[in-house]
Parts: sequence; C-alpha cells; structure tokens
Amino acid sequence: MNPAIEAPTIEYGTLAPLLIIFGAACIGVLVEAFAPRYLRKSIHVPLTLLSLAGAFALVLVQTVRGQISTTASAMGAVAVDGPSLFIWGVILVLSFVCVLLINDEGHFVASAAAVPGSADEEEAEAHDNGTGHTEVYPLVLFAVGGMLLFPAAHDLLMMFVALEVMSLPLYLLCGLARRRRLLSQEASMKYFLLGAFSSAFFLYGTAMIYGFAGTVSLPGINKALASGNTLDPLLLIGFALLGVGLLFKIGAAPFQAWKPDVYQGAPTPITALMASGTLVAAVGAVLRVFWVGLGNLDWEWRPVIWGVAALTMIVGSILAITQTEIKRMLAYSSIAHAGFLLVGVMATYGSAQQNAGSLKAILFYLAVYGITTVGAFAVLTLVRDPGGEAGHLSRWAGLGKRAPVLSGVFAFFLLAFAGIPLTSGFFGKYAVFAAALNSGTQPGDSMGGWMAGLVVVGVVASAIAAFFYVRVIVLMFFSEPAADGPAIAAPSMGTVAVIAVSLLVTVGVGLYPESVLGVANDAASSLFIR
Amino acid sequence: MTTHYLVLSGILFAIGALGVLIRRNAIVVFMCVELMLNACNLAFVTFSRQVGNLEGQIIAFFVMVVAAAEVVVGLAIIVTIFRTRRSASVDDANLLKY
Amino acid sequence: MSPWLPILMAVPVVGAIVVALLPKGSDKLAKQVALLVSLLVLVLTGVVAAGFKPSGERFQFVAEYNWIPSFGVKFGVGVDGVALVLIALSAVLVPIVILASWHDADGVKTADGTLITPKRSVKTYFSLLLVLEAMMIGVFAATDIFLFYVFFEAMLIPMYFMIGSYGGAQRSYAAVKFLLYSLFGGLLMLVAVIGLYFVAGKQTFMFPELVGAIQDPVTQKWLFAGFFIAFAIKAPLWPVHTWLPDAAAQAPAGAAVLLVGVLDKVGTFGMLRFCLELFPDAAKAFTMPIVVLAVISIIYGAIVAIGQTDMKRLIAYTSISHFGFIVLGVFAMSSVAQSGAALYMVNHGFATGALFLAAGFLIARRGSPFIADYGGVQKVAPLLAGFFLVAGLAGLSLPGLSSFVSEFMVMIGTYSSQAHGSGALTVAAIISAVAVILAAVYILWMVQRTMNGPTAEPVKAFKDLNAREVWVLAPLVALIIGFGFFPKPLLDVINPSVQQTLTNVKVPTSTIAEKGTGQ
Amino acid sequence: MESHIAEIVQHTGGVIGNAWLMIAFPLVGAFILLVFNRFTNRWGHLLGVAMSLASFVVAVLAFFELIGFGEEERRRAVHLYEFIPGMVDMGLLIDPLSISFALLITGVGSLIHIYSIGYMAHDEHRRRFFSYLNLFVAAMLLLVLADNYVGLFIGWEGVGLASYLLIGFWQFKPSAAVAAKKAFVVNRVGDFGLLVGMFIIWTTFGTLTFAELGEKIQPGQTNGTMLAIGLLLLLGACGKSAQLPLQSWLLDAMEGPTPVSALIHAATMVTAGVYLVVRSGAFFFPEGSGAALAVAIVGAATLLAGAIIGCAKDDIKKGLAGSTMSQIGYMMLGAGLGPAGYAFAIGHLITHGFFKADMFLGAGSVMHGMNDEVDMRKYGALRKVMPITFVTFFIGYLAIIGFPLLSGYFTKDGIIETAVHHQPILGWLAVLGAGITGFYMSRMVFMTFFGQKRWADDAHPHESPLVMTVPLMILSLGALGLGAYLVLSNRLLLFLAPAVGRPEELPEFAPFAPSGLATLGLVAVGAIFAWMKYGRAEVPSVQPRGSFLTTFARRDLYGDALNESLFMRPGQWLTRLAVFFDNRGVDGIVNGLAAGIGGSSGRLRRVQTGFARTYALSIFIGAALLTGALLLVGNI
Repeated sequence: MNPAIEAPTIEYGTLAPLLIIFGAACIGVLVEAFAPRYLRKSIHVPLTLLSLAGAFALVLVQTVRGQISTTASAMGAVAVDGPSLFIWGVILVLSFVCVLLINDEGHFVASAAAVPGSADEEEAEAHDNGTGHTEVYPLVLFAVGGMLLFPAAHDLLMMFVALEVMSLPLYLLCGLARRRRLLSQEASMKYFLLGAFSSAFFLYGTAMIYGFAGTVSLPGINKALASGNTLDPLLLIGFALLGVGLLFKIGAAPFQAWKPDVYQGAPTPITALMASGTLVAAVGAVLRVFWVGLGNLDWEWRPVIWGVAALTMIVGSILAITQTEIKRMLAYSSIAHAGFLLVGVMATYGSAQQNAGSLKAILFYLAVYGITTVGAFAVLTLVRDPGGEAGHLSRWAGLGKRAPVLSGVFAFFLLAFAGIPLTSGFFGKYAVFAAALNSGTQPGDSMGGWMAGLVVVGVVASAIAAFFYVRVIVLMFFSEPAADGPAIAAPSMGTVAVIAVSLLVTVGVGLYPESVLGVANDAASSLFIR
Repeated sequence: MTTHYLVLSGILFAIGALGVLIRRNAIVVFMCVELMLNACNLAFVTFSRQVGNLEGQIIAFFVMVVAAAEVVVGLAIIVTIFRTRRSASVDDANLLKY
Repeated sequence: MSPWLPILMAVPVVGAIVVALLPKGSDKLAKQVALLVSLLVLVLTGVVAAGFKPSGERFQFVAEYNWIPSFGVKFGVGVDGVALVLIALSAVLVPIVILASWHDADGVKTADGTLITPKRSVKTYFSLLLVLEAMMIGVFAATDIFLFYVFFEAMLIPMYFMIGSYGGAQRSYAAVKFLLYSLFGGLLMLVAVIGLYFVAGKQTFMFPELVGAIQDPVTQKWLFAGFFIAFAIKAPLWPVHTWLPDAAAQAPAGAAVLLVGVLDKVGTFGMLRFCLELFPDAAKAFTMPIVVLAVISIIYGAIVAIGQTDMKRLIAYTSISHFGFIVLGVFAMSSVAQSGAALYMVNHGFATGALFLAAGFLIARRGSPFIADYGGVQKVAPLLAGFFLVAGLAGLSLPGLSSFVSEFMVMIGTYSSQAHGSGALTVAAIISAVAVILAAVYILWMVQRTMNGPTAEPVKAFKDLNAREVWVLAPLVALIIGFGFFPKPLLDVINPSVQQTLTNVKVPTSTIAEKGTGQ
Repeated sequence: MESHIAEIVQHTGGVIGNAWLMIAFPLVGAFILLVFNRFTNRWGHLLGVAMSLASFVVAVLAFFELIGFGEEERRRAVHLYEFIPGMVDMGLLIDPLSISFALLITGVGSLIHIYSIGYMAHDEHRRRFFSYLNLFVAAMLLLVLADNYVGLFIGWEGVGLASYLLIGFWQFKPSAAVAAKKAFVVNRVGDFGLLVGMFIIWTTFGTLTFAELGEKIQPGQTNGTMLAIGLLLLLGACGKSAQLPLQSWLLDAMEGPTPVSALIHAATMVTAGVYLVVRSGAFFFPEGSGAALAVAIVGAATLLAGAIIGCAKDDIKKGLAGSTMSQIGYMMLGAGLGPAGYAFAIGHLITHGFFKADMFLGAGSVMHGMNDEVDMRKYGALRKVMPITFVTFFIGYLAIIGFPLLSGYFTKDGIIETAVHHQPILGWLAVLGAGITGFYMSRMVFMTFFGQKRWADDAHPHESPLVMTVPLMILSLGALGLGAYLVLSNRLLLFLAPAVGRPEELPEFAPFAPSGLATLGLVAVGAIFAWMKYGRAEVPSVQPRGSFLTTFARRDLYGDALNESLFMRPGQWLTRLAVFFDNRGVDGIVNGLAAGIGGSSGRLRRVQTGFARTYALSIFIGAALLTGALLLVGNI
C-alpha cells in the first residue's frame, strides 16, 4: 500500500538565473555539434555573454523586487537567499569579464587532442585563426553554473554535485592553453587528480555526517547537532573530511599545493576565472556549511579554522616572496587572501546580527578582491614574449618606462592586493579584520584574545605580503628596462574593457566603499536561510 | 551488524587513498580515486540502512553518475598527456614546481 | 561646517591631476603649474590661519561628511593650534621644495657636467609632490581617526615613488625599507584603531567623542602600544630609526625635506594628540620607558651623526636626535615642554629643511654626498657656504635661531615637570642637555670639512648659488631667524591646544604658573 | 650680611627707554653688510665704524641720563616685548654695571673698528670682517644689557658665534678653521652649565629675570640648590672666560686677525664670565658662600696658569693671550670675594680692557710692520723704527705689571689687597702671580723692542699709519689714568654699589700695605730677571729646548694633551663604536629579520616538489591533522 508520490515543486522564478546559465550551456553544446566551425564563435560569444547578462539581470530583478525567498527552493535543495543572490551577482559579473578575456585570440589550443608540434596540430592551427577550441564557451558556462549552484546548495548532495559540475569543466579548460602545452596539460592533470581526490574526502565526510544526522540537508544536520551528542567521533571525522573538500577549493593550507601549479599552467583567462569565480563560490559554500549546517558546532570548528587561517596567511605570504613567476606569485597571493577570508569566516558564528556583520565583510571582500584579481590577470595577458606571455618576473624589469600606463594600472592593482588605503583592497582587509575583532570583543566570547591574536597574525602576514607586491613595483619602475623587453600586445576592446572596469571598481570602491558595502550589507542582513 | 560494512568501506577508502599516494600510473591513481568514491557509496548505503531512510541509497546513484562523468573527463586528460609525453606516470609531469 | 579645509585638500589634488594630464614635453609648464598651485595653497592656508582664533573652540574650521556609514567612518576635518601650525609648515615647505627640485627630474648634472641621475618624468614628480601635499594637509586636519589612518598610510605611496624613482644609487632598497617599515607600524596601528572603535563602542571614529572613552587601563595599554609603535617608527625613535638614514640619504633633496620635515612629524603629532589624549593612563604608565628611549635617541643620534661620512645621512641622524627631543617634550607632561615640542616640530621642519636643501645644492654641484669629497667651498661659493652655516647653526639650535626656543622649552619644561616624581625627568633633561655640546661637534665639524680649509681641486669649478637657489633658502633662513626672536605668534596658537591636551590627560597644567614653588 | 642692592624700577622713554638702539645700530650694520654683500664692499668698513660709534654715543647719553637719577633709582629695566609667553619677556636692564660694560664695549670696540680699517686694508674680505665685528658688538651688548638670563644667553651664544666667525676669518687656513671650531665647542661645554643652571633657576624660582629673582631671593641666603646653580653658572663663566679647566681654546683663538684678539679675546668677550658672576653675585655667589669660594679658587689657579704659560711663549700674541687668561683670573678672584671685590674686579676689567687692547693692537702694529711675523725671537730693537707703537705698548706694559700710579697698579692691587684680606692663601698666590707677570711681560717688551735686530732678511719694519696709531694713543691714555680715576675715592665702587651691593666698610687706598709692597718687590725682581735673560743677554733666534718646566709651560700645561686623552680619543672610539653598532647591530637585526623570512621562504618553497603525489600526501596529512584537531578540541 504505497501513497501516491506527489510531484516536486520547483520555484522556476527564483532559480531562473541558474536555469538560464545551464540552458545556454546546453545550447552551446548543440552549437558545437551542429553549427559549422566558422560560425561557431560568432554564435557562442553573444550567446554566452547574453546568458550571463540575462542571469545577472534576473538576479537584479529579484533583489530589487525585494521578495527574497525565506525558504529553500526546489524541495529544500537550493537556497536562494540574500547572500546567495549577492554571490551570484558577483560571480556573474566576474565571469562576464572573464569571458571578455576568453574572447581574445590566441589563448586556447586549436586541437587539444593533437600532439604539440605534430602535423595535425599545425593543420588545426592553420584552420582556426587563433580562436582555438570553441567548446571553451559551453564549458565555461557549465563551470559558472556550478559556481552559482555551489554556494546556494542547501544539502550536501547538491553541494557535491555542484562542486563537480563546477570543477570538471575547469579541469578540462586548464588543459587548453595554446602555448606551453606541456605545462597546461600537467596543470590540468594535477588539478584533476587532486580535485577528484579531495572531492572523495568531501563525499566520505558527507557519508559520515549522513550517518550521524540521518540527513544531508544542512538545516537537518544543524537540528541533529542541537539535539544529539556533538562529540560523536563519527560527526567530527565526517566534518573534518567535509572540511578537506571545501578548504581544498578555496586553497587553504595545507590543501593549497595545487594552486600555484594550476594557476601557472592554465590559460590566463581561465586562471582569472578560477582565482575570482571559484574562490567566491567556494567561500560562499564554506560560509553556508559553517553557519547553516554546523552553526551549533562552532565551539569545535572555530579553533581549527583559527589554525588553518593563520597557517594559510603565513604560508601564502612567505612562499610568495621568493617566486619568480608572476602567475605563481599571484597564486600564492590568492592563498594568502584565502587566509584573510578565513579570518572573516572565524567571525561568522553566534548571534544573527553578529553573523550578519561578518557576512557583510566577507561578501564585500569577495566582490572587490575578485574584480581586482581579474584586472591583474587581464594585464598579464598583454605583456607578451615571443613564446607567449612574459611570465618571468625578470622580464618585467623597467616596464614602467616602456608602458607607463599599463604598469601604472598594474601597480595600482598590486597596491590594492597589499591593502594600501584608498584602494578597494584596504577596505576589504579592514572589513574582515574589523569583523574578527568585533566578534572578539563580544561579551562572553572566550576566544576574544584569540581573535585579536589572529588579526595580529594577519597584520604581520599582510606586511610580509606587501613586500612581494612592492617588489614587482620596484622591478617595473625603479630598475632599468632590459634590452629585449617583452612586447606589449595591442589590447583588444574586450581586454581594455576588463581592465577599465576593474580599475574603475578598485578606485571607486577605494574612494567610496559605501557603494558596494551598502549592497553587501543588505544582502547579509537577510541571513542564510536556516 | 552494519558496522562490518562500515569497516569495509573504511578499509576500501583507505586502500584507495593509499593507492593515490603510492601508485605512479595516472590510470591506476585515478582508479584508486574511483575506489574511494565507491567506498563512499558503500558507506551511504549502509548508513541509509542504519538510519532507516532512503536518502543514502539515492545519493549512491548520484555519486555513480558523477563518477562516470569524472571518468570521462579524467580519461580524456590522461590520454592527452599520455600522447604528448608517451608516459602515463604522474611523476613525469613535474615541470611546474617550487 | 566650513569648506576651507576640504578646499585646502582639494586644490593640490586638482593641481596634481592637471599636471599629470599636461601633454608630453610640457615639462616647464608642469613645473610652473605645480609652483602656482602650491603657492595658492600657501595663500589659502594663510587665510585659514588668519581666521583661526586661539582663544576659541579647540577645533575650528570643522567639517563633517558621512563617508562610510557602515563602518561609522566620517570625513571629519578640523584644526587645533598644533595641527594648524603643522599644516602651515607643510604649505610653506612645498613651494620651496618645488622650487628647489626644479631640475631634479631633468637629470642632475654636476659642475663638471657628469650626469648623476638620468632624466625622468617631470610631470609625475611634481604631481606626486602635490598629491603628497594634499595628504599632508589631510593627515593633520583629520579629526576622524580612521580618516587620519587612511592618510597616514596613503602618504607612504607618493613618497615611496619619489624616493624609488628619483633617488640615488641605493634608491629601491631605501624606498622598500621605508615603505615596509612604515607599513608594518601602520598595520599594528590599524588593529589598535579597530580595537578602539569596538571597545569604545561609540559607533564612531571621531576623535573628540572618543577622548576618555576607554577606561579600562589594561585595554588602554594594548591600544596605546598599537598606536605608539606606529608613531615611534614614523618619528623615528630609537631603535626603530634605521629606515630614516637610508631613505633620507637616497631621496632627492626636496623629497628628503618633506620626509623629515613633515612626514615624520605625523608620528610626534600622533603621539601628542592620540597616544596622550585617548589613553591617558597608559601614557602615564609608559612615560618612563618612553622617556628613556627618547633620551637614548637624543644622545645616540648625535653620536652616530658625528661619525657619518655622508652629509645626508649625517643630517638624518641629527634629526633622529631632534625627534628624541620632541618625544621627550611630548611625554614630559608639562605644558612648557609640550608647547616646546609642538614648536620644535615646526622649527625643525624649517631648520632641517634648510640644511637638507643647502646640502642638496652642494651635492648637486659635485655629485657626491661624501663629506670627504669637499673642502674650501667657502672660497669659491661664499653664499652657499653662508646659508649652509646658518642652516647648520639652526641645526645646533643656536640661541637667536628658532630651534633654540623650542629646544630650550623642551628641556626646561622637562626639567621642571612635576608630572611624575620629577626626579627621572630632571635627569633626562640634564642628559639631553649634553646633546647641546655634541650638536656643536657634528655640525661644525661637517662645516669645517666641507666649507673651510684649502679648496679641493674639483670644488674649484663650483658656481655660487643662483637666484633660484637663493630664493629657496632665503625664506627659510628668514623664518628661522624671525621665529628665533619672535616665537610668540606660533606659541600663542600652540599653547591653548596643548593646555587642552594636558587637561584631557588630567595633568595639572600649572608648570608655567608654578612660579616660586620649590626651594 | 646685608648688601643693599637697589630695587629695579621699570622705565620708559628717554634715551634709556630706547637703549635697544645700542644693539640695533651694529645689528643693522651687520645685516646690511651681509645681505647686500658685494655692493657694500667700497664703503662697508665705514658703515661698520659708524654703527659702532653710533651705539657708543647712545651708551654715553644713556650713561648721563642714568647718573641723573638718584643712587637708588639707578637700576632701570626697559620692557621690550613678550619673548616666550608665560616664561620670559625680552627686556633690557640699564644699571651702573651694565652701562659700564656698554661703555667699555662700544668705546674700545669703536677704537678697534677704526684700527681695523688700516689693519685689514689689504684683505679682500674686509667688508665681511666689519660685518662680523658689528655682529659681535651687538651680541655683546645684548649679553650685558639683557634683564634676564635667556636674553643674556642669546647674547652669550651670539658673541660665541662672532668669535667663531672671526677666529676662522681666514678659514682657508686649516689651523684657523680648527681653532674656531675648538673655541665654539669648548664654549658649548660651558653653555651646558649655564643651561642647566637656568633650568634649576626657573624650576626653583619660576622666573629668569633679574628683577624677579631679586625679589624672590633674600640676600645672602644659601642652600644646596643655590650652590649647584652657582657652580653651574661658574662652569659657563669658565668656558667664556677661558678659566681652568676650559682655558684651552683661548691660545688657539689667536689664529684670528689681531684686532679680533684685541677686542674679543682680550677686552670684552672673555670678560663676559666675570660679568655673569658679578651679575649673579647677589643671588648665587653671596660673600663667603661655597660658590664664591669656588670662583675665587678658579681665578687664582687660572691667574697662575696663565702667567706660567705666558712666560714660555715666543709667539707674541700667544704670550699676550696667556697674560689675558691670567688677568681674567685676577678678575675672577676679585669676583669671588663678594661686593668688596666686585668693584676692583670690574675696575680691573675696564682698565685691562684698555691696556690689553692697547698692547694687542700694538702687537698687531708690530706684525703689520714685520709682515705678519709673530715670533718674538725674530724681533728685537724695534723701538727706534716704530716709536709710537713702542711708547703706547710700553705704557700698556707698565700698566699691566702694576707700575705705581698706572691703571693696573690701582685695580690689580685692589684685588690683591681684598684677596689677602678675605682669602689670604689665594691672596698671596695672586701676589706671586703678579711677580711672574712682571717677568713675562718684561720679557716680551725686551725681546720685541730692545736688544739686537733678529729680523728676517726681507723684513722692513716701519711705523703703522695714523688710523692705527691714533687708537693706540687713546687706549694708552686710558691705560695711564683710568685706574687712578676709578679707584681713588672709590668712584667705581660707589657707582656700582646700587647694582652689586657695597661692602660693610669701604676700602681706602693703602699704598704701603704689606701685600702691596710685596707685589712691587716681586714684580721688580721679575723684571730684572727678565732684563738679565732677554734684555742684556743675547736672545737665540731659535727656541732652545728648555727645562721641564719650560716645556710644561710651552705645552700650555698639557691642557690640550689632557683634553685629547680624556675626551677626544675616547670620543672618537665611542663614535666609531656607535656607528658600527648602528649599522651592524640595530639595522642588522632589521635586515637579518628580512633575510630570515626570505631564506625560510626559499627553503619552504622546496616543499612544492611538483609531484602530484606529494600534493596528495599533503592533502592526506592535512585531512589527518584536521580530524585529529577536531577530535582533540571536541574532547577538551
């Protein structure tokens, strides 16, 4: 005698942005299948950009109409709440500008399957005029879709699926660099193996938590924590393994090893996408898990995250000092920034208002950091050697004389990374540190002193970090140019736009942070659905 | 009595992890990852039995699908790298370091 | 709400943008524009100074605009006496510096025509100068502590570029050292600033509202430490002074003047206003160790200065000694000493400025900062030698020159301070008076080795100061002598706000009035 | 003991009310000459003289206006302006003491200005020389006229600056440059004392003006603080007046042009120390106090030291410098004896100003004739070729050795009498000193003007022009009669009394007091001895290596050697050490820290081996750590 299974309800309106992206991705696949080669790009580009823009428009509409759903959509699988919407908006903007970068000629290989230097590669190169694989576009869209879903996932299964949907296309994209194929492929393989490895941990952790809580939906888990014994090793181990998967994605120590290699090997636009979009998505997911899922476990997880955050900041900033490859250096810098973000994550616990404050800080940080990052990578794509981008730092010597504007812009981005006042980066850093100290000064927080200590660690780390950003500036401006310096490629409209936008945001937010802060504030004030 | 299954899944997971750490051949490493995923499946199913709802079993299906997709992507990557390097050893690919 | 201070800050910024946007090859125009702008700022400052009422409110020309509500940050500006004189100092120095570094960016040639520094972008240099001026005014005018911090850190960048791209051989090392050292201090201060905000729990950074907000002595100590370390590095105080000699020696003379003359004052200014008034108990608790550091700086700086072989390094070390005096005066907790310290900040700006510029002109003629490469300059360039001597005498605070008044006030105020069991301060004052002898040694020995004696061969080719250079030095010397005999105008402005400070620190401000006590 | 010092009354208007003109004139002169430098070359020296004379006139007028007042109103304070608000105002104090100094400074100063026109005629920088002289006069007047210690100190350092500039006037001579620097630095040691003295005064009495101190300090009171102040001020005085132990700079100071030596290093500046002591006498050196005794002892010691040094010098100027030290020693001795001594100290100061300036200028005139030869062994028998110089110099000589009825006789004997009366031991030392004076001065005269020619071949000695000799004559007149005028019937003493107090019983002139006779006797002996050794006998034209005592004296009693081994050498070592410590130590730590971080980074990055499996391992370990940590925290 079995009751009739009623059909699941899907809130199409709230989920529309996701659906658009995934739909566009599928159409992209069809295009690859049926459209003639010469047409593909001219179809893909508008399709991709339009879908991203459309999704963003929808996000705006939802926020402006102010009817932010207070319950999880799709049978409690996806939570489209304030923070999610903000994160979605950020991701969509970032991926939009990244796509503008991707449009540029000469980033992607003509035929990934072909052996470098072999006849059929040349043959392939002959056909495509620098565009390379047009599959890139649908892949990117899928990845973006995953990114959107990841922080919005309301149960661990959905989160796992989202994680994979986000990662798998990226694995492939990493391997598609037109130049330096070997590096690119190596990066792709490492990323894939390690990513799969870590997601296995994530999954096993999920399994154990399921075993503990009997459900994988985050609120369910939290409820179970509230009632059940929070010291159950099953739970703790499960949570630890879950953490591995998440921390791997944001590249926190000791799970940061993949970042430098992958960032260096991948095609720069993809690196930009990973460094901005993926990080935002992953941090969003972390926040959701810790606040929604493990809200009642903060007594256990905060000390651990304390250690991770400290380690990450130190490792990132110290290792970056001696880097000679600019993309590697930026990779380490992004590790350090992940550490700073974790400092903020530390503060997302306890009272709702406290949580909202910290959430605001992190969201703000994500937005400004992401856009600055994209800008910085966009600049990288323009400094070229015969063999591709001039990655080695020594090649950047004296660039300030040969391309004052470009290096000036880059210098400004670096200062923003370093968190010098009157750049967006400073306020980002200030926001998270303030959040941390604020949580520390809350009455009855036994970790007050610890928070202050962590902030001091962060401060020291950012002082160290400042060194290597400044080092690049020294190279560019204070040292004489090399005889055969790299060429400065004439930037395409797209790249110009990217750099301009990022610069505008970095400066604008640096002068008047309230513009973004206000939005982040509203987004955060309606907390994660619990 | 479900604990035996859990132990087994634990063992499988450990074997898989160790395999990733010690085996050189990319394919094998990848298989080990798959093994870990299947260990997860086993755990899910067992737990679903234990807690007495079907979610775990459903999850197992999802995991299989995801694993399949992973296989597709993974093999593609490994094959290309094998073609260029004429070797599937993960240790040979270490141009990117320090 | 008075618009004056925002205008004062806006003018140089606009000027900087204009200068930066000038078409290529219009270097001369860029210089003239920069000079005009800076003179305009000077005039405006004069207007503000004229409108300032020493007897009136503590903060005048106040303006407040919401800036970052979500952080509780206001764009709040206003000046008290000390801030005003320091702003005036900056406004006076900048045009002089612009005039002095007229050719610094065109590639400096020595008397025998060898190129010391290659040609560099003139427009950038002068727009950086103007940006720096805006920030210098801002940092002194800020009444919102967050805003103060923003300027405090942001100032580093233009100076960093001025040292790094227009400096001497070791410039990039010096620039990086300068930036990181200050940045580190600044970040510690940032932590303290945040802490202050939350501990005070007033949802504001406005200085007047935060005075006395922190009661718990332990918290006070931690926050005080955060602020003080930053200021001590900036000042710089022994033992965190080593960035200054490098930076000052490598920077172009003009930049060095602003660096030592104004930027470092932010440190002592910060001590006087923030360390003391926000954390009075901590300040009192830490007075003795700080006084010890100050005295060490005074003597140590002087002794090390004697041993220098490089003129600019020597001057930098003399400044370290002088900053020791200022810090001593600030923490002596007596109104005479603090007024003296505040006055010292201004006078030191003029005196060291003149000395750096004179040395700069000397170095520009020979291309070497080393004392040993000179000798007998007086014979071939008496004017240069004369100005150099006067500036030097101001450096050894000869009575009748402005720096004497301040040094005298600091020492006598420290000696007579009843703040805390005056014994230690008495000793401190006596020890620091020894610097009077050392100062004579380091200045006059340098003068003797560079200006006197038989004229060295390469020196014979020297030309005496040209009109521009005279116009650079003459105003400074005039100010030095003028304030040497008539310090009253400055002191009348300074005294009230110092009294205010002492009231907030809850120190009996009776040291001046304590006539006839003792015996 | 009561020593009635007149109240200081505020004064406005009249010449005294405008006494600042005294300072203003030379200051303006200096300013003009320095600012419009080249353009004033032609008439610069005339302007200098004019300015000096102008302030002399003001001084004279002020003097007459002052004596117009009754005894008790002769201390007039003139308020100028607020200097350091709340601490001290700038003002002048015109009283018998300061006006006497003002007259001496401007009077002798003007004469020396005039003399310099001739003496510096051939120097291309004569204009600069006059600007410095003017600057000096202004500063010196500020020193003596200021009504508070700060103003006094400004003048104090001002004269120091002028002396620095003038000693180093021929700065291209390394010796001159070094001497100038030495003078300034040594003086600064004294200033240290003066400064700290002022700290204590202000802290204790809350004022630095003489008037208010006069109200706050009841005469004769002494205690530890007062003693400390006294000794510190004495240190300052020693610096300026080249008293032991800060005497070493004066002999080197002779590097300056001779008029400078005459004006600054004989007549006026070096007596500033005496002024300081006398001015502060009523407050911090009350008769019989420890401070006063210290002053007297310093004086006595220095007068002997100077005399001994004087005996051994062949350089005529250094000889005179030694004698200056010695004479100022007498004044100090006098100043250490309370009101009884003050009058004689000041009297001797004034007469000394005349006869010493007279002799210095004479020496200058000799050098002028002997194309700047200073070694007396190269002189001899000059009295015929330059009669005027000889006569004037000889008068000065008689005055200084205390030949009866000449200036020195009255003032110096006065000091000796008083000393013998108050501090017998010091008194008799002074008597001995007088004897030595007799010897070395006679030696100087005989070597220079008597005996055989020992001139260099190219020397064609000749009398100096009138512009130089007229001042000589005037000065020598002073050397003749001034002493008698001041001392007989205690004119000076009574005049000064309102300012410095008067002794309980007035000294009367006693020519046949034992000490007086002893002095004369000893002087005669010294002179005769000198005649036998240098007048009658042949003077070797190269310096013979003398006995131990002679070398001792030639080396300035090893004063420099002492300073060098005690201060300079250790100082240099300390400096080197400090510089090294700063570079290696303090900066070393900073750079070391940076290097450390960099190094650790270089080592750490090796962990990034590039092997995927290593990364996997790190993840695995990380997972283990995370699990362990959580279990740990969970079970705490």
